[in-house]
Amino acid sequence: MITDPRLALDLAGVKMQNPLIAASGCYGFGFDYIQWVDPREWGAIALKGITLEPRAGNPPPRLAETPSGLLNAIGLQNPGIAFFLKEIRPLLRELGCPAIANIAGESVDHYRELAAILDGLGEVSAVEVNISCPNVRCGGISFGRDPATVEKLVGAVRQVYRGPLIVKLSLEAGDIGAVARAAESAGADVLSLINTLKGMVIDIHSRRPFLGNITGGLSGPAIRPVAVRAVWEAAEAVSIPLIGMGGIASAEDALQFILAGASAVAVGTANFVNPHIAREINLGLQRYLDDKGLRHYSELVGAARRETDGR
Amino acid sequence: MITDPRLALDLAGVKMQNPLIAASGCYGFGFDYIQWVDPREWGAIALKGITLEPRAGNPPPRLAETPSGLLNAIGLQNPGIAFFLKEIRPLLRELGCPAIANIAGESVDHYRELAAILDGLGEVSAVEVNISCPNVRCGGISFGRDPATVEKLVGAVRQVYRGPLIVKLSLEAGDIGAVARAAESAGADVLSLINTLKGMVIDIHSRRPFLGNITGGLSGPAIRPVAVRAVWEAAEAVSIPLIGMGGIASAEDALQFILAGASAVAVGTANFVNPHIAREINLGLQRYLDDKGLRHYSELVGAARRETDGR
Amino acid sequence: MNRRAEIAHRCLLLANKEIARGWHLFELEAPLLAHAGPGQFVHLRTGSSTDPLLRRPVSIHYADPAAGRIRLLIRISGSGTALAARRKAGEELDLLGPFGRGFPFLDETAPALLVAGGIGMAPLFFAAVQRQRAGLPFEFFMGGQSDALLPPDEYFLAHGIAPLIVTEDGSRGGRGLVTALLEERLAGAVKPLRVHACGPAPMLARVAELARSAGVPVHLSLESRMACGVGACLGCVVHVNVDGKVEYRRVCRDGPIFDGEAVCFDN
Amino acid sequence: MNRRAEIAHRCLLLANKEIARGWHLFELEAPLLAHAGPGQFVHLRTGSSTDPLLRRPVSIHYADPAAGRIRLLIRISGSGTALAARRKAGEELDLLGPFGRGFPFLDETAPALLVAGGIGMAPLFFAAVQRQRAGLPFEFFMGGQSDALLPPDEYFLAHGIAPLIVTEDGSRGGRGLVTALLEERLAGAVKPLRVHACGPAPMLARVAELARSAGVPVHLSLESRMACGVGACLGCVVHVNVDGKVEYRRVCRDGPIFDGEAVCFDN
Ligand SMILES: Cc1cc2nc3c(=O)[nH]c(=O)nc-3n(C[C@H](O)[C@H](O)[C@H](O)COP(=O)(O)OP(=O)(O)OC[C@H]3O[C@@H](n4cnc5c(N)ncnc54)[C@H](O)[C@@H]3O)c2cc1C
Ligand SMILES: Cc1cc2nc3c(=O)[nH]c(=O)nc-3n(C[C@H](O)[C@H](O)[C@H](O)COP(=O)(O)OP(=O)(O)OC[C@H]3O[C@@H](n4cnc5c(N)ncnc54)[C@H](O)[C@@H]3O)c2cc1C
Ligand SMILES: Cc1cc2nc3c(=O)[nH]c(=O)nc-3n(C[C@H](O)[C@H](O)[C@H](O)COP(=O)(O)O)c2cc1C
Ligand SMILES: Cc1cc2nc3c(=O)[nH]c(=O)nc-3n(C[C@H](O)[C@H](O)[C@H](O)COP(=O)(O)O)c2cc1C
Ligand code: FES
Ligand code: FES
Repeated sequence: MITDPRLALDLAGVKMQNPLIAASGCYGFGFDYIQWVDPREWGAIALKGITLEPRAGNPPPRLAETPSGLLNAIGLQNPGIAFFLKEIRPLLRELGCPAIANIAGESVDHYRELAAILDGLGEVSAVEVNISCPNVRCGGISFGRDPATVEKLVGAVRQVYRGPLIVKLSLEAGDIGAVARAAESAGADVLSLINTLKGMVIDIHSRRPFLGNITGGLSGPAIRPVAVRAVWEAAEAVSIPLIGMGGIASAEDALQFILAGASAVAVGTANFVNPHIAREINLGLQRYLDDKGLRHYSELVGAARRETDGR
Repeated sequence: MITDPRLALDLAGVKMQNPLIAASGCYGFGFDYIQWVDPREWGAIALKGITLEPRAGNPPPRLAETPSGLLNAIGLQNPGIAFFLKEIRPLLRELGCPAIANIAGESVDHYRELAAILDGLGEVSAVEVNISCPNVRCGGISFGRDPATVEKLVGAVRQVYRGPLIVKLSLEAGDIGAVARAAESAGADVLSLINTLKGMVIDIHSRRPFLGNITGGLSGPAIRPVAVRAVWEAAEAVSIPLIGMGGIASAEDALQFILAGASAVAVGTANFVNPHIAREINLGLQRYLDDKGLRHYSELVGAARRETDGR
Repeated sequence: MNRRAEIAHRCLLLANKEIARGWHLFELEAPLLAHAGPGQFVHLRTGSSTDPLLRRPVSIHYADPAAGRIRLLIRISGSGTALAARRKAGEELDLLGPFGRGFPFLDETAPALLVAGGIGMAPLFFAAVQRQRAGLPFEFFMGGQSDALLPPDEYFLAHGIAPLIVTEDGSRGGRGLVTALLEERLAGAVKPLRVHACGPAPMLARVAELARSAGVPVHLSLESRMACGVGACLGCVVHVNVDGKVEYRRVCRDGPIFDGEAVCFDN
Repeated sequence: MNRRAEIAHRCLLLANKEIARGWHLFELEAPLLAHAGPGQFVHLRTGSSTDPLLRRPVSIHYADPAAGRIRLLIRISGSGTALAARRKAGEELDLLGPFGRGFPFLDETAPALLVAGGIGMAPLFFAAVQRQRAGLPFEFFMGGQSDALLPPDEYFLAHGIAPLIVTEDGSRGGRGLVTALLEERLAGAVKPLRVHACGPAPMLARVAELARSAGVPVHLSLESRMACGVGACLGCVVHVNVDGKVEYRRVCRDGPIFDGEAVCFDN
């Protein structure tokens, strides 16, 4: 556990010891690693996406490895909000770091209902609205493409949820700036990006798509250059803070996102390779601050944009 | 040089000995490898993108390696169409395989003018219209996003170019099916996809974007799952043949694209690692046909779609 | 802060020996993993770059708590295992674990029947050695493609084990499938109390079927592609009957050993 | 079909010796590359996975056509070179080449001055050995950070070469930069006929400046990130003055050796 004041932040009301977030879907409900890894190594943990009703998820195989990447098609398997409230919520205080609830629905009403239920819960420090999951037929990504839809959905959630509101974007929107602005103007406090890229692998022997769901979401180092660019473009479009993610596996990677304009960064796939990734990145950030003689990492947020006049 | 009738095809009028195309921008004007590699190992060679006027290209650095990927920001450096006609065109007959001219412009008029000039030239077997280059400010990708623009541009080119017309798409279009249909209905004979994905790398020491052009296009194995998915979706949307590309580095990779619906495949980045890639992939395809007892590779085109009822 | 267990282990590779074609026996200095039991696995980083990106689950093939050592038996079957097989004695391996629930009831006094297909013998060998040491009765059936693709007899005899081996081409033991052997055995008068099996999915499906119709309880070690190995990603699920309802269960955390009665072999 | 030259070479690594901290000397069996000249390079595949994806250009450090062998000198400076450095004698390396135009005028009888910064000595060492063998006069100036980061004197003496060495920390030879040495030398009465230099860009810029004001022709070996290495991708360009116009030229095909007069050090 690292408590270095140079790394602490207040992300739209979420008090974090450091700018690292465990990315949604990659850390369960916060407890799968707890017998080995202290959750307080994270600034916050984004929980697995929750829906109103329990979801069984997609048929296996759900995972395929690709060059420097991982395709997943979990399909938002989760026990539903009622189970969450009853069984998981009470445990969240034991985490020792803020928990961010990640929600997904099949309609604007679903999102609103979920957000209303989460409003005011002390155990949930923020809500992340997933409008960018490539693995569910209805819901998910179809919401995140069109600025008007985004504005409507985020506006609906904003009406019922008063805490820190994070909207998670994908790259499927051709124009990331337009979607980012729509989310901002509808009341989002923070944007997180990027979700996985839709991809697929075909098994040349069975001559069928390898994943049970046909397509999946690509994460990991393979998508990092695309993700850094997305953060760069979103930072140009909006003035609310950003959470950058996509292939982060080292302090150097995290710094790229920070320099591009991210106030915090999330780490997903890299946990599977290195469960002590949060600690290592934090140590790396400290070393970088030491080397460069900086007083707080926030001096770096968007610094590459300033250097290039935000071109 | 491989002449196996099981691999030969007629791609909308382009007679190819095998379904492998050297991807545009990765094989110069066809002659850079000629002292070592017989061009006839390729079914066709797509030449470096040409514009009306000569272009100096982007300032270096133009290349950055990323995990399993390559970011390039060449910026369409090329000597212009006049030089092409005078100096390069006469040489193309010596290649021994069909040459595909790849054109890019800053306006619909540019594209039309270029296509008109290329119409009827015996040395150029087909024209590939690049509306998806992420590395040029005006032109390139901005044309490829919106179905209406695509339809207009392709229609204009179609009016003046009577040979096989290939339209090259990117993934920046949120809805690849819509863009593909627009190109088809405007008269494209073939679609090729995907072009590179826009990405960037930040140098954490200088705290500036690493590439001279800030952003570049991501190619190589990293993007393969996304590219296979794009071919899958385009095959669902249109009935004209497709050229699939993005990260192909082996016969297995090529087969994924073919099974997803590509009639031919292009190889770019992998040439840089393995200049004998065409020969190796052709041999691998032959071995696969042997193993599975198939009479022609075209039996495989889109086979994975049929297996899954085109879901 | 409560004390946490170690998850990441840098282990010295003491030896890497090819004991059958493509089968590599790793001996590792791993004091903190040496308490693991048969059926548990480690999650091995096979290379050091991002390709291959993910770790590979590998069963603990043998563990010696006193010596602080473990063994892994890795059969080359793709890019990751091929990369792992190239590691040399003196190098450090990067392991996570121990993960998963091992075979239950291994200390029962009634006879157990261990049924292995190919590399599926890795965890069952460990189970056999344990029962052997404890003086508990067991039989060990093993099937493979051919003699060259199986460890030699001496490998087993060195641990006092003598598996009954069949091969598909008859080049060692009888010709046939290990499930045929099991079928015969279960048809016999004296039935084993319990079956433990590990191998390819079609074999396990057949083992479950045979055990069910013989009324013999069976536990299966399942395979699945994994990302995290700890239950966090929900990537490795299989269909399992839970109280009459079919639900997804994680191979890494809820398994890899499952009650054969419950496993649905629908995919 | 006309006969084509070989581009891809699988070469046996005969020896990999660390001759200075992080500097690995490779001896390779490479009959088809052994005719290459100083300043030419090979394009080396450092690993076998897709990460790192690209090859790395490495100068031919020495070539012996009679023995059919070449040497490379690789200094670890990132992921690719680090991976390469781990390769062991007996392994095969995957090379493309030979690529690029070598140093011109190496057979001139008038004295040449070779100026190397750090690993930039790799091709100049080859040039020096060639001139030495041919009995042609030359001087060899070399700069480095410190003694430990440069090959020992014996390394050069074994080939009858005695470079004049300076280090930034003064731990070997004089303290200072190799360009200061060059400046002094060019101020002397008898000027060398020609300068050849290889090293980091700021050093080369200074070398070009010094040579220009002394009126001595200079050739520089430039570095750039490469993808193809053959001129096809246009990725490795640098700004060069061509007939009064600034144009991009490919380091891999048009270089890596350029007339120092023409190179623009604008980036
Ligand atoms: C609990 C558990 C314990 C295990 N214990 C052992 C053990 O003790 N020893 C051992 O050797 N192995 C063991 N395994 C299996 C081992 O983890 C696998 O062999 C390994 O995951 C395969 O990895 P690989 O990198 O060699 O092959 P990969 O390259 O991942 O390929 C594995 C197989 O999957 C297929 N495949 C790969 N990618 C694709 C694709 N995109 N499309 C279609 N098919 C594909 C290939 O045909 C190949 O045969 C265990 C597995 C589990 C789950
Ligand atoms: C013609 C030619 C001849 C050469 N000859 C030799 C030789 O004989 N011996 C030799 O040792 N080398 C030689 N080199 C250099 C060698 O090719 C480089 O050292 C190599 O390309 C660096 O590769 P790497 O994988 O070690 O480092 P990389 O990991 O590619 O990094 C190289 C450097 O670039 C920087 N860098 C890498 N990625 C980024 C990024 N994304 N953003 C910002 N900075 C980054 C790093 O700081 C690092 O120092 C030659 C180069 C050329 C062009
Ligand atoms: C197995 C897996 C499951 C995921 N599930 C979710 C999810 O439920 N909700 C969500 O918003 N993002 C989900 N994601 C996306 C990640 O939160 C993250 O945006 C993405 O993986 C990119 O980051 P990475 O490259 O660090 O993994 C999931 C990713 C993976 C790999
Ligand atoms: C260095 C480089 C230059 C390229 N130039 C062009 C170009 O001029 N025109 C074009 O249509 N595509 C161009 N491309 C895109 C490729 O043709 C291809 O679509 C892309 O690289 C994906 O394939 P790959 O992963 O096999 O490289 C270029 C790609 C690279 C790597
Ligand atoms: S591998 Fe992640 S839940 Fe099993
Ligand atoms: S590296 Fe491709 S042109 Fe030089």
